[in-house]
Amino acid sequence: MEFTASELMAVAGARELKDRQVVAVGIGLPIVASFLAKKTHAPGMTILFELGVIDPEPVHTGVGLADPRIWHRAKALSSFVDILGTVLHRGRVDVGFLGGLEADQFGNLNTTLVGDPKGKFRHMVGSGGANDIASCAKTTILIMRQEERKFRETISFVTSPGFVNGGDSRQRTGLRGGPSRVITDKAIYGFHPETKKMMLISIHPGNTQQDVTSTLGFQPVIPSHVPFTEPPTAEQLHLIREVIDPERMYMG
Amino acid sequence: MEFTASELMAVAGARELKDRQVVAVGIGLPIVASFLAKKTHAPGMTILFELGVIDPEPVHTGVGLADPRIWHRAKALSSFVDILGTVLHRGRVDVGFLGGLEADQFGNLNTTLVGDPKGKFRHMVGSGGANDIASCAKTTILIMRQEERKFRETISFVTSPGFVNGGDSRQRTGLRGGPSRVITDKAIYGFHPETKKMMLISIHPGNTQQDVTSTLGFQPVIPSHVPFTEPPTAEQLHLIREVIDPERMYMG
Amino acid sequence: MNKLSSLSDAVASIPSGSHVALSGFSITRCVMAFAREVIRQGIRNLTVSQCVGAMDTDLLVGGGAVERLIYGGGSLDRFGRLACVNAGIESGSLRAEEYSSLSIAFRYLAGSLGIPFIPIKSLSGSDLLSRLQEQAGSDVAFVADPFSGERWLTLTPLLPDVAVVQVQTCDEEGNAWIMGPKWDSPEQVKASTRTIVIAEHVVPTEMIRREPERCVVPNLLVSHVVELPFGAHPTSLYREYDYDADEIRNYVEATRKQDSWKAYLDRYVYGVKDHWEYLDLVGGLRRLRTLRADPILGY
Amino acid sequence: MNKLSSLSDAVASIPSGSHVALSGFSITRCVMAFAREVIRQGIRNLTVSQCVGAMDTDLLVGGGAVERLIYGGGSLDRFGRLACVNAGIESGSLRAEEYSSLSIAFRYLAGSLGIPFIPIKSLSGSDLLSRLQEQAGSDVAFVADPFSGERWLTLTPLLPDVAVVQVQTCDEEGNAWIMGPKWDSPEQVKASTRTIVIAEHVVPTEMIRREPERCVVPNLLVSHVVELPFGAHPTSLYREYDYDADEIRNYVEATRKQDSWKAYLDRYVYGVKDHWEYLDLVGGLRRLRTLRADPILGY
Repeated sequence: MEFTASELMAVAGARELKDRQVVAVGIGLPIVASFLAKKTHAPGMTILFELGVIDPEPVHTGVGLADPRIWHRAKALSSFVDILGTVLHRGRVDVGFLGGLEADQFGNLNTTLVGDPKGKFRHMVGSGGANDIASCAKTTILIMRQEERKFRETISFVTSPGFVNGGDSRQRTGLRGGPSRVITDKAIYGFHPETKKMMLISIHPGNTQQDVTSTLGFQPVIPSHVPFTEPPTAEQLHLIREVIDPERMYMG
Repeated sequence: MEFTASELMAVAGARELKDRQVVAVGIGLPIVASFLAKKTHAPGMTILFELGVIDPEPVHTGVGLADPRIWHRAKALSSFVDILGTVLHRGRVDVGFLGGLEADQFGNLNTTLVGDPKGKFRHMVGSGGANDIASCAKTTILIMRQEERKFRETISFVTSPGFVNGGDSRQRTGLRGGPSRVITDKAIYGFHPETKKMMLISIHPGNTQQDVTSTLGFQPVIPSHVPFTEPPTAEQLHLIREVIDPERMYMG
Repeated sequence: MNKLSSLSDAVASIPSGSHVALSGFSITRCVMAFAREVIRQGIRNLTVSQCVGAMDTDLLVGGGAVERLIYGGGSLDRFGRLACVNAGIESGSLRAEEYSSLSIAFRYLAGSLGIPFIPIKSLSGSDLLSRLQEQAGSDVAFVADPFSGERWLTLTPLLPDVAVVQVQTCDEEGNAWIMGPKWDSPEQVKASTRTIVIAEHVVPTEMIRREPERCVVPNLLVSHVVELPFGAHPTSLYREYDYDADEIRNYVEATRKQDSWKAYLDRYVYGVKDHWEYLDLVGGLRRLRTLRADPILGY
Repeated sequence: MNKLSSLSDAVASIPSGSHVALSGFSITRCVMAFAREVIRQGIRNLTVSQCVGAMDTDLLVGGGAVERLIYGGGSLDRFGRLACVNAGIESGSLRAEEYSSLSIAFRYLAGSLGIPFIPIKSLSGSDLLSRLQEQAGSDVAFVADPFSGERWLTLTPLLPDVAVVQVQTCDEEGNAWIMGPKWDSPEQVKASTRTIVIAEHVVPTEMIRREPERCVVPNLLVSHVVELPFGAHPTSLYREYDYDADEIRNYVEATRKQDSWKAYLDRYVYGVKDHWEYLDLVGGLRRLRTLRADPILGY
């Protein structure tokens, strides 16, 4: 069955989620990944939106977290302090999804600005809850397209810390957790257990290793054997296309 | 018109309250004083119970703050953190009412134990919100009967601080505010502006200065002229007897 | 996920020595059926915490289940004092760490937020603080405000192993509503590792989704849901039933002497197999229906 | 006490240079009519704070009313970025102190509780923190946890002069209900010296007393109550009306160039005398009724 890169990204995200986990979700592909997991293998998962929404069941897609369409049929509607404070900061979020304008090889993310922060730059959206999720979730999953200049040796601004400078530098900053996966439109990466550098785990069908590495601004760790990413199932594609995002609001 | 000492105490408490003030109230005489003020000269006053009750309008009397009878028709029902945290600790309570087993000349209160805390003692009720109100309200009013051994040179345990050791010792402890009035069944006291010792302000009709001082375990400051306390009005007595406490639950 | 459980299974999930936060306040919303079952099962050496000590805690102490109490004082309102707690404190058999309502609430709040300390104005200048500094020095400490340099008292978070919370309504997953003032329940639940919800009514999740603003306990915190009519008896449950003044007076009377207290436990706790037999003992539906709350007044 | 006020009187109570906390989140529950009136009255040099920057803040910045912004980033969701805020940051004309959602929420929470500092895990290891240490060093500081000795970042409380909060329902005293998620509104209101409530509906206090658990803003915090239909337009108000996508797109389009932005202000802000004329301008009831929320869906 034919599928798009976005569909594979959403499915790969869903596969990382386990039943009964607590997941902090942003708009876009993470919503698709989370609802897909919840509607398939992880019905007991809890989905959180930072502004105070627990386990919604939307019937329409929304333009963002502020859109009441995606709060529909929530079990609880509360507040930032409730979700980001008593759940996330209290250490109860198993997985947080993050995206960004730029990422480096240690999974640090920039959503704040592009250019020279001390000189000429363009300001973008900043953190929202992203820095909080990156700092406090047990693990985070980065979902972003692997376009030119998105994965860079050095990023303009660290909005949300990954493994900081690699090695144990994140722990020395006082943070636990850290990114576990980076899911792009070309491949899936983990992080090397010691150096904490991005490490290729699987390549999406239709791509070569060259396709993958040529669009990164750094050299990832490449194990001797790198399998292809498992393609989506027909059921997964059906759910994405007909149930979760029929208007293709999130899938672009 | 005839009236009891309790009725005069309630009326004296009500007179201390001004319109638009925020008042933290406990069960008993303070409830009568507060509702009396609210039904007469202070309709814009806000009445708080520590467990999360704002501005109730009970139609029945209750056995304590835990009795749903006194939550009736509240405008807001919330929590300890809401009332004692975001109102009291935030510095928004103008007046707190307190009572106790024992008080000393600096308005320190004991509700914890009688006897020798290091030896043989009887444990009573402890603080509840009393210590918090004594520490954080802009002013407090102590209402208690002037029975033998209730007002003592030294009390067994300081549950709720008044002016600590007098003078500026309360401020040096890091606390602002402090008690403004002590209302007993015999007299009303303030505190000397410098020494912070209890100071006689008025004597209830029917008592002599000797009646007043003979039941105190210390010598209060006595100004050259001490007037009699103004008696309750017929309207105040009507409200207490027919509207606020018809079953004489609080007035004993 | 369905977490419906019997009371006995829910109680059996708590090892002796656990720290348990209880939802009672004086004579309202107390987890009385829970306390009776804990005593029956012989669970011991509990640490119990609560902003204002209530009848559930007093019964647990009187039943020998409690080693340590962290609370802000308490009573049974007009009915009397916490006789079992007080006796334990006076004899030294109970380790009681006594705070104020707000200082316990702030300790739960800090626990709920995952912060390691919280500043507070309360306690300073009182013997409560000097006692705590002697007894439990590691939970209270002064620190210089890093911004102004002022000296502030700070408290450690409370992080109970289990919160046990009596509510009016929840679903089988544990999403729960509390009617009336919530006192320390929200922070207790969010500070604790897990929560046992005891509900008068278990309703379909569909109903929970209709009024999501009311949800105080989200199911992600909950390990067990126990549906139990009159689970707070003889204390009250706002909008469901009033306190049973006669039975509270029986309790207070019983606490006056060792003999009568033993007889009380034998009759009301050990003498019944479970909560259903207890309800029969106190008069069954014939008696309990007289306590049903007026739907307008809520009591 | 009746606090009903016109929008213009409520806005006139705010001196230039005040710190104002706004209730918007992206394109929902923004105090848009308030922002338009602030610009019309020529109030300037405001400090504005908000967990997640929203359309109300962007308009105020674009209208020249804001000197300093304390926020956690923000956008207009799919419609675009906060163009006026971003332009101010890029040119240096706006002093922006940029945090994360939780760090602003914790600063409001500390303000609401009257505590002088609050520890947090967020921000460490990021350039957000290093920027704040350069810009606003006095609001972030590391301190040793007095219990474990661990190094923790702490933040100062936010204590705005006024919170301006859009709600669905309140009474004339200001007791207010918020339907939907409340994001930072409860803590903003409780941290601020006083609150201006902007409500779609003002109802009798009798109705407030019927569901006291819903009251998010107690009247003791409130200085003014403004009843204003469609006061959040073109942003949405859950259970009342949807966002007006066309008008948000007009706004975003206008922010692209100086000329078009000036024309936007002339038309939508300066070109109308008050909120009623604004509602006429955007199509009056004929247009606005198409935005009315479906009573089941709430949008």
